[in-house]
Amino acid sequence: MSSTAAATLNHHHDPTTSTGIANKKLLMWAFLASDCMFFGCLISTHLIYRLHPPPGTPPAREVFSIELTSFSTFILLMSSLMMALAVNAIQKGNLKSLRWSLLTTIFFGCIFLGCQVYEFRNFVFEKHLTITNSILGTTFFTLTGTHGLHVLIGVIWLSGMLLYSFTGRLTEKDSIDVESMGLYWHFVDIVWIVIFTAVYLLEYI
Amino acid sequence: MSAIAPAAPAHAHPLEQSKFWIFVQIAMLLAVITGLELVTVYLPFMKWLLVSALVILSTVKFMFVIFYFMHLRWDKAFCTILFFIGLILAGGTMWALLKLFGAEASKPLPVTALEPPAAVMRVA
Amino acid sequence: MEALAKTDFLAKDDLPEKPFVLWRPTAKTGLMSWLTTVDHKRIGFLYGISGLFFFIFGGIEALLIRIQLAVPNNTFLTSAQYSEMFTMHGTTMIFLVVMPIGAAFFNFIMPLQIGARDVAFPRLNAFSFWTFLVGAIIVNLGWFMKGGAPDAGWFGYAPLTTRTFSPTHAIDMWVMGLQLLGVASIAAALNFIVTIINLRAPGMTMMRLPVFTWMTLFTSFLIILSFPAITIALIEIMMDRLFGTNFFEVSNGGLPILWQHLFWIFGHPEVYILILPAMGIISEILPTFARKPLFGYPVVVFSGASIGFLGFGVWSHHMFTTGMGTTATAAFALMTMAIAVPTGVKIFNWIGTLWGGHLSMRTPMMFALGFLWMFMIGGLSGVMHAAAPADAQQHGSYFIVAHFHYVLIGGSLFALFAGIHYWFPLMFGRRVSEFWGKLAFWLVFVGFNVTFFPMHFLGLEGMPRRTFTYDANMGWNTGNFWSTVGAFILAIGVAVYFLTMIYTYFRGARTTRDPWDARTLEWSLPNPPPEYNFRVLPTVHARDDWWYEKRHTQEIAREAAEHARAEDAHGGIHMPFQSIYPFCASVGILIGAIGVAVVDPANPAQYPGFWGPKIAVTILGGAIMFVSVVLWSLEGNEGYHIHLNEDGSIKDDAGHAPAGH
Amino acid sequence: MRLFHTFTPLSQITRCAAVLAAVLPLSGCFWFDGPQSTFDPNGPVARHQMDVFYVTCWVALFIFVVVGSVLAYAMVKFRARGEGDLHAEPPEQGHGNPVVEMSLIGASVLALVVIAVPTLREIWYTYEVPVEEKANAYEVTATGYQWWFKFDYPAETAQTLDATAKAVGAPFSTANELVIPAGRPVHINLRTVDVIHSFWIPKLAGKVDMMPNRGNHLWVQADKPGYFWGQCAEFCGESHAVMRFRVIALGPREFNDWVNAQMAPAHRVAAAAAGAGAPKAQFAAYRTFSRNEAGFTEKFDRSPLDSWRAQQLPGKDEDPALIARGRELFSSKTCASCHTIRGDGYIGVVGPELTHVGARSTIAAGLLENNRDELHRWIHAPNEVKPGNTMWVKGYLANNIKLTLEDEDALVNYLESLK
Ligand code: HEA
Ligand code: HEA
Ligand code: HEC
Ligand code: CUA
Ligand SMILES: [Cu+2]
Repeated sequence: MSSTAAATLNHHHDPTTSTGIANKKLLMWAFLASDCMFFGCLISTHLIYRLHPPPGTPPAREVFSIELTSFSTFILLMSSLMMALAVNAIQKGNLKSLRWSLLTTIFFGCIFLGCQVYEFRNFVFEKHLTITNSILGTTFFTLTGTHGLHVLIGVIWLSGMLLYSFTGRLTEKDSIDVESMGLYWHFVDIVWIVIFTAVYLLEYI
Repeated sequence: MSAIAPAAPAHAHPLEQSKFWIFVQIAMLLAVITGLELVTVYLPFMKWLLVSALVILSTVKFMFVIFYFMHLRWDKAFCTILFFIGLILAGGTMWALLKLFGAEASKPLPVTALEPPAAVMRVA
Repeated sequence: MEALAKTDFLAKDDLPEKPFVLWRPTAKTGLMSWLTTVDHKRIGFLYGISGLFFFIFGGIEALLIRIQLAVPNNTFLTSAQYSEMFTMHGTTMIFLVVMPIGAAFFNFIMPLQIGARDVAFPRLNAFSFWTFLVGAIIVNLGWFMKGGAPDAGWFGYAPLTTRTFSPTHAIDMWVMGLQLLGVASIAAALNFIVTIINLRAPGMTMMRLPVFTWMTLFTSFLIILSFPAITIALIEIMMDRLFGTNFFEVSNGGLPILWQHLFWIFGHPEVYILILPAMGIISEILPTFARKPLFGYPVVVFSGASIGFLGFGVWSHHMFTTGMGTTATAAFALMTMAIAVPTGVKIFNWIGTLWGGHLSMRTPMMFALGFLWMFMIGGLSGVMHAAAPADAQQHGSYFIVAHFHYVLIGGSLFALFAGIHYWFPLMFGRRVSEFWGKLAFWLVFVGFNVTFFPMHFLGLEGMPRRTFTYDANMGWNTGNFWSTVGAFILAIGVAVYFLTMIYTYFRGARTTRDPWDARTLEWSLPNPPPEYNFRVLPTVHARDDWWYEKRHTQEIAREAAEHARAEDAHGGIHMPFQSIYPFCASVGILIGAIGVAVVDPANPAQYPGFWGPKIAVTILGGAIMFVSVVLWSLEGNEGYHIHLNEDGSIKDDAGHAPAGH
Repeated sequence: MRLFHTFTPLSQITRCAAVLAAVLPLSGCFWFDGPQSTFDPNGPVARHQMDVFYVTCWVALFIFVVVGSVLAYAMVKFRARGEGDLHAEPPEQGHGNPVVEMSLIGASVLALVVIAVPTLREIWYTYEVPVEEKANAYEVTATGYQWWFKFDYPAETAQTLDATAKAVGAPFSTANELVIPAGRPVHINLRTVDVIHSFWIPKLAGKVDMMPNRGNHLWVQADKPGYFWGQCAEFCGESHAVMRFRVIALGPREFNDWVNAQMAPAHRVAAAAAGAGAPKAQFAAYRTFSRNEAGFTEKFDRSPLDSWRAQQLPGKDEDPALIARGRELFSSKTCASCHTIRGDGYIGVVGPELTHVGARSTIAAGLLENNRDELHRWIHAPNEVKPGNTMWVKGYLANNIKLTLEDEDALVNYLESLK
């Protein structure tokens, strides 16, 4: 590691590894490849059951509220932007900017979660779509809930990192930690891009 | 990836500076595309056209995020390969599953056939 | 030398003091050293021992099955017990025996083959092992509970596994256990991928990797890409069982066939997860004992990749009888046949390796040649299943049982036995007796064939699998009888094999470095290998690098001396600190999993809908895990330096003193 | 510690050993023509499937012999002999030969084409009744239950009276014995009411699963009249192993007679005859059985089709009073809540229809021969015969059914009279 402490860091090359890709980054990308299969199967489940909905299934478009979902989609996109800026900041060693970016990311993440909680409550209590009363509810809540769980984990991770940045031990050298966290966060975002299209928008066609 | 990669070319500092604006612009673009998608679903066109439009639009969003926000564009190609292995397999599997379940043989039974046939009372 | 310290840790020398909870354990012997170890060799050893331990379990279950089936209308086991036996036998053998023994080799051998000092994430590696153990415990918990052990078959087809048809906790434990085994496998596989891609010694290009390392890489890819499918399937069945969702609830439109698809999307790659490491081992052993490089190395590597890739496109061949329709059936039949081509390529290249060699018939070679024969039979019967119309008669019959035991035992297990025998001198510095080794081989070989060959006929004569009894008039008596006899011969063979190993471990003749005159880097090490593996990281010049080094000793010695100086100048050999937190995290997972799978909610009559105890235990486990993970990340990936004396022993001054002493 | 406390005594092992020693010399007797052997196809579907099997088998054997010979040759020819050879200079370090490899790949592909062609052809052939035969096809519906099969005959409309004495037509149903016309394609719809089962008549056709929520089907055709064994082939719970059934293929006349007999309501033994014969007041002495004991005699097994025919004939020595008592017990002991007996007013749907149970050659899903002893064995302790079965768990245990030996005798006589 000592050799990397040179004046400027090249964040896309880690000389201690055979390929020049940092171990943590490689780990994260491999994990995300795996997560593609994870969400792929989960989304498939939902779509398969949408192919031939059993009679009595509530019509999805009457349950969904596309305005709310578009709003939270927008929020998640913006959080992704802030995350990208956070990575940029730490790579320049700019802790202050990092903190602000992280805080905003967390804030947006929380808004997204809040919207989701609101949406779920609304579906259950107003629209009478529960996880048990129809297959639509089952697959919908499981899919979006699992995604929400990913967001929640992301928010916890981000918050941890934010706290850690105050210990003074987070430096430019550790930018890879922030960067792999960022990869995770962006991935959660792109999964939502797919869900937004496949689960919500398609119902309106 | 076959050999130890030589040290990357000199540090790309000008690029680092401009990344901020790249990111902001992309975020705006993503927001716009999302808006477009929202409009698309209400358009009175053929279904297949709308579906393909949606697929294309979200693919574009997807690609922007992974190549810019997630730095694939600036990173070693191996990261891209790695991720695409998963992405392609997942996509292929989804496609196959939807085909399989969309096939005629996979239509679930109509509900009436599910109930055990009622006993007919027969009095001789 | 840039690539000196390739693992992701920082040497502790220049770091500030840390609070009490973040102390790093330093015990090198005793229980604590095992619980906190991050050494890939020790972890490999742990995997191996656990795998062998469960092998005895799975084997005893198999023997009980065989006793029950020895004669028609037998009453040795009840039907319920029999179902538990084959379910646990299949689950144990696949997830708790072949996979962990494979992982043992990945851990122990692979880093040595690529010239690394450890895997990329040593603590994650420990976590993988402990979580594997937790999963194994959870799966087996049922033996000690009222509800009994899992009993729905190793692929647990819904809706038999839903609450309606399996109301006890047995299935909950099966589901939870597999879930954790999946987590453990994925974590381990990610680690191996990064290690192989990133921690290769200088000069170790991808096309110089030993084939076993290649197969480790492919297997790891298969793991990370196939396990998510079963994870989803298990989540869905778990939701159905716990929260009453409708994934497989037929009355609300659930489609049980979805379970089959998700399971086999995982399940078929899984069988290649079981065979690819075996093929890697064989590709190491044959060249060594033929004293010739592997025939057609790039082709063998590429065919490994194609097997892995094609393996994702054939899953429905397990579902030919589910009425998928003609087109789907035809497509999957053709895809399945296509896999025979790359597999055949491997067989041909192995024969090519033997051709023109000097075959020395030592025990590992015997097992390897046994593998060639037996795997060929199993593979060919696999191709017979691929012909879907013929499979309509074979599916669910003993013909299938014959097929998969030929590939699983004749394939995977033979290769693992060969590997254990082959690397035993390296791992423990002792040599296994040839006489006892060969005796074990012949017993296993004969016993195996006597057990499973008749099953081909049994299946074609219509004997269904998973049946606890059969009538005497079906023409199955003789076949079953011999099968049982064979199983006992096989058991004796296995016993001889392991007793020999145990004896050798304690009493065997000491052996020198590289007793087989082998070809790959791991044999350049003294045995057993020191904790830091390589005194100086090697520079790789050729594909079979050790073979090359043995023929260019002077050049290598010069290089090594240079590197040693450079490394010393960098502060010596970097070693990662041990850590207790991976273990703690797994303990948390254990508690949480027990909460989810075993603990009952409070008496619903008294407190309707109150899930108190269940939630409390689950949360407790989750909290322990969470805290451990936080501490794990706070303690940082630090390490220490060691400096070596001339003879390779560790100088105990420099930087070895643990913090706080 | 559930594993350990229910093991039956070790004497079982001794018994095994003794039987094994006896069985040994018999080896090879049954290899190819056992009742479920796929080597003995009795209809076009099974025959076509067997043809594919033989193609794959010969190709596989051929490959095995060729590759095996080369391997064996290499093992012998290149083996190092003696210690001296081990330390000899290593052989030439050859690395491969692209020409050889490519041609072997080509050869493999060729071999696979040989398998693939018949495979594809038969996939389509076995899936559905050929078009030119469609009109001639007979239709039945098989429904899997844990652990028995129900067979409905939608083509046959039985004219009966309903509760309001109005004439209605409805298809009849039977259980566990599928009677089909020989020489005609039979299209079987496959349904299940609970878990996955698989419908397999090895001599007539390969299996197709009964999937919940899916409308699977299968077609078979028996060349000539015959009696065939069937078996559930997908693990479906505790009694999967004993979820069997029988298929009886009949010539056109006989099949017609059978259909007509089935359409009639339950047979009644004329009470008038009662005075004449000497009624047997005491109940028969029934055998006792041990767990898993085989449920049929050798005589039955030697000519099952004849046994089936014999079963169709009206019963002898029937005791009308006893039968009437059985009929009464059938409802008072709540049997009627699960079983239908047309004509006697019993309309349960949970268990097999018993209207003509006396005319079946087997009971308990093909497991036991249908005679008084075995029938008694079944209603005496269904769980001994089929562990965990519904009749025991949801009937005997849940309804707390207690039968005396006299009750059982009456029920046996009643059920046997239902020809
Ligand atoms: C180590 C594990 C392993 C391996 C390697 C394989 C390898 C193969 N398997 Fe097997 N299989 C299992 C484990 C494995 N299988 C298990 C556990 C089950 C049962 C699961 C259950 O139901 O419980 C199963 C079930 C199974 C089925 C489902 C049967 C059914 O339930 O109806 C099928 C169907 O196609 C199949 C096919 C194949 C094929 C085509 C291969 C091929 O990869 C084989 C390729 C090898 C060769 C062909 C031999 C060597 C090649 C040559 C000598 C070259 C020339 C040959 C030709 C050109 C043909 N397997
Ligand atoms: C790698 C995997 C693997 C291995 C190694 C084995 C090994 C064996 N298996 Fe198999 N088996 C499966 C995987 C495996 N199996 C799977 C996946 C299934 C399907 C399950 C399902 O249907 O769900 C199955 C099913 C299965 C069945 C079918 C059950 C049924 O469908 O009803 C049978 C029947 O004979 C059987 C037998 C055996 C035998 C005799 C061995 C022998 O090789 C075992 C040899 C080992 C020993 C005998 C242990 C030796 C131990 C000692 C010597 C120690 C002795 C110590 C004391 C007594 C204290 N197995
Ligand atoms: C809970 C419902 C239930 C009750 C009550 C019940 N049965 Fe059954 N019966 C079944 C089921 C289910 C089967 C099929 C069992 C199997 O083969 O797995 C069956 C099978 C039978 C059979 C064999 C039918 C065949 O063709 O294989 C007979 C005879 C029979 N029952 C008689 C009786 C009698 C007599 C009684 C009353 C004492 C009775 N049943 C009570 C459910 C019930
Ligand atoms: Cu029904 Cu097995
Ligand atoms: Cu498979």
